[in-house]
Amino acid sequence: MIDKTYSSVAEAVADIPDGATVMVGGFGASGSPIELIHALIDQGTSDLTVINNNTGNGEVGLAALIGTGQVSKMICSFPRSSQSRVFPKMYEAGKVELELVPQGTLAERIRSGGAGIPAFYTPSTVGTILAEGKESREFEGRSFVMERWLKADFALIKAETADPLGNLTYNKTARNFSPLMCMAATTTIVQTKRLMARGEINPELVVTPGIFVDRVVEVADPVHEDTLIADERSYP
Amino acid sequence: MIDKTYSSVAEAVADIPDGATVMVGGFGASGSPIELIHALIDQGTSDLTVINNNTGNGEVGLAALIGTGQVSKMICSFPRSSQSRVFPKMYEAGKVELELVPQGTLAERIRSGGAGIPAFYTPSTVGTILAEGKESREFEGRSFVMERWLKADFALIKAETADPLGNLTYNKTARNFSPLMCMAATTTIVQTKRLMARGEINPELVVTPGIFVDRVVEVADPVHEDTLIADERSYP
Amino acid sequence: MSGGWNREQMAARAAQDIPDGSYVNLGIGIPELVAKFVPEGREFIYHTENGMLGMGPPPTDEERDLDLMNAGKKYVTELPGASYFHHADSFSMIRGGHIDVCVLGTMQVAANGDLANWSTGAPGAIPAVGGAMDLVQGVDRIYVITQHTTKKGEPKLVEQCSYPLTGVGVVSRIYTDLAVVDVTPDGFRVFELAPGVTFEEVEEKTGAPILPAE
Amino acid sequence: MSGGWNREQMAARAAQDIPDGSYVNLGIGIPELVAKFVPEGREFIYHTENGMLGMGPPPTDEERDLDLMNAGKKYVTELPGASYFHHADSFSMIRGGHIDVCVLGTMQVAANGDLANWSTGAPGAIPAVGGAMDLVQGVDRIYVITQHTTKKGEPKLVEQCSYPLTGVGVVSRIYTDLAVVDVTPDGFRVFELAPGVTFEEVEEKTGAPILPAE
Repeated sequence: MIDKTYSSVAEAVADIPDGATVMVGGFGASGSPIELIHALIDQGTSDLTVINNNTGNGEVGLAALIGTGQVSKMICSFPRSSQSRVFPKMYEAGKVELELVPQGTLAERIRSGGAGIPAFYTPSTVGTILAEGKESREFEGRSFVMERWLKADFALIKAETADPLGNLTYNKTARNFSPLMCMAATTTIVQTKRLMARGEINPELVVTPGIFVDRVVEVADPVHEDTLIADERSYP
Repeated sequence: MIDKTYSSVAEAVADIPDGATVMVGGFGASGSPIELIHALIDQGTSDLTVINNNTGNGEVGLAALIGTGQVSKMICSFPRSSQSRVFPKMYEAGKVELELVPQGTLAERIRSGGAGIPAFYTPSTVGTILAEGKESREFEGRSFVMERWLKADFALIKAETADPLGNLTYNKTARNFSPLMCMAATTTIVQTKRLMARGEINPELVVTPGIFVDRVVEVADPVHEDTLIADERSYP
Repeated sequence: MSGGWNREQMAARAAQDIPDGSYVNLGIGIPELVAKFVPEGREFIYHTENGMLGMGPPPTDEERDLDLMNAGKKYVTELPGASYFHHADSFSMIRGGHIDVCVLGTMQVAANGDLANWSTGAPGAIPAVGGAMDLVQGVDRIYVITQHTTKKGEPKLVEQCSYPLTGVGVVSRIYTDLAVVDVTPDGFRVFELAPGVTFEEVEEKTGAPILPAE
Repeated sequence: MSGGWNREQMAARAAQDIPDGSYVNLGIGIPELVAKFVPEGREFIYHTENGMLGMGPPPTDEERDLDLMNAGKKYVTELPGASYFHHADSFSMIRGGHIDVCVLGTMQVAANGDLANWSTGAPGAIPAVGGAMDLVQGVDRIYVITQHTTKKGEPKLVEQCSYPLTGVGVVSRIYTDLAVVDVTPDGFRVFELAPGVTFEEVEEKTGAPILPAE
């Protein structure tokens, strides 16, 4: 019987090597896999390229991972949030590189990586400095920019429910980029609030089919970034 | 209060004009909106371009629409099913044109139409006669073919449940192309087995958000193509 | 200043122009206030980029779900008939032309509809674009709500944007504290003046030629 | 003919080469039989192009749901842990390289792995391609199950396909009634002979040079 469960977050992230590209689910605090990120901090791998819409908040989760110096490059759409203090410091010190991608293009590039589509055309950024150096082309009298797929070695994902086959559901807007990142990573690692038995998740309700998931670890009572920040916590 | 419900299938398809491009949901018999198709036969519009994976079966539904001569062009991946007799006859008589598109490319072209992506690259058809006349291009040392988006004036869709906002769920593999066609048509017309009150469909279970749907008509006890064929029925 | 609209009045005025049944995306800041002023007898459905249709007002403490946020990372609620979806579907709604109206704030708007609302272009500043470039290209009706001038009194409606562009020729209509201004093939044209505001005052505070209401 | 495998034995032999835990897509015809011969201790999860993972065997009359079909339009069942999705997601699984093994029937296979299984190219015939061209490009391991020759005795393993191609250089391994044949950089090579079959017999019935097992 196929069983993708792992017994701990530490075990689930143990083989992420230096220099890996890692997609991290979540939009701001919602859907951020804090326990997996903290396990990656403990594990200590370095020179990571991280793909996330933002750059973390406070001094926990993704912000903490950037703060330890483990991240050499961020690919994101909005690195400047009100509670984002770590990334600006590291960026200004020249310790982390930034690739800025409009949010819709970021989502579509990730989906394309998962869907085997090496490039597509989008109207976003046409006529702006973010289109500089990119191929553009007219279709039906309108200009579009060509964008390339985006893939990763690993994805760190937070789910609401999961089963041993890796079928996933999410909670509300915690879904965001996660289903796309599951598709685009070679190895997708999921922390789930509830581990269900095989067959317990309604097949019509599955958002991410298990084919896109490699490892599942139950984190029954996950911390939430906003709560940690309100408590002025930092990691490690 | 927004209310997209219509009282009859006849009313729902009344304004489809001659020469329209119409996407029809379903894969073979599963998910085929038979009542909407029959309403289109009654309505009598002609010179239609129809997009569906197949070309219908027996002498009901899509096959019947082709049989009346209302369809001048089919865009599909598999026009030759064991019970498809009408299309071959009309095709051999030169009464209907065929654009053959591989199934995955057909799905992705329709999604692209709905997602505002005018073109994308796919490895499918590379080196085959179906790639002839198409632009090809290398990415990372591999060849890909450029494919264009596909849109329609109308989509005819069968849902399991719908609410007055047009939120939809489907039953099992009756889902197939329907969510994509809802996105890609200017006017999406849905027949639903059950019309639910607003708020009755679990927001996590919605497969097609109402933004992609324009008209909803309840057909509580829909006929099924396979049953009609077993009964040797024809339409009209 | 004697006449003019305050922030809430600007938002209320913009809400007047949104048709019943519209799917609406509201930017952060004054645009968010539009949701407070839905005209009697109309219903708008709010889209948030991070994957939801049918977004409701901020929650009470009891209602709050830490996973339920809007694109501005503020807690929101779920209205009956809501739906959730992932980011690629969310931006398919935007890029594919399914959102009817988007209301945005801005730094500058040019007479040809160019919008600059994402970066001052200051050297060393950390750029952040979010979904703005997707929204302006994908949504047909881009409405902008903004003060007519900066705090320093510099015009925000200009002949050509000096800040980096968000999109070229994308703005339809502008709601300022002084007037409703259309972007037309002939450049800016006043559609309506705020109470107590004269065309001359608007003209003086606009950094490009502007035509009076027809 | 004294030796060789029948249809079921060919399918069973192919099943032996599919690793535990694989996501598998089975074509129509003999490939469908593979599901009957899953080796002890292994589990395969079946994908059907029309939007399902976790497809089970044909239903009883009571179990039958008219909406639940496979890509061959036959009624199937749902196993615990199944999931449903639309066609774009289904072909993302295929095109994106997520399906581990695909087993297909064929009309011809060439020594370089070219596959021809969708059209005879006969003038006037109605072409029908389905998902075959997506599968052969998207799935790494394309296994083919086929009789070694046509009913007329013509070789199906050939130097160059005479029928229109489904894909170029896509086939990994071929299971015929006579042998398991690999497509290698040196062309066809027997991996294993069916019981009672000699290499000479295989060589004679193959329309291209073929190497003996190593």
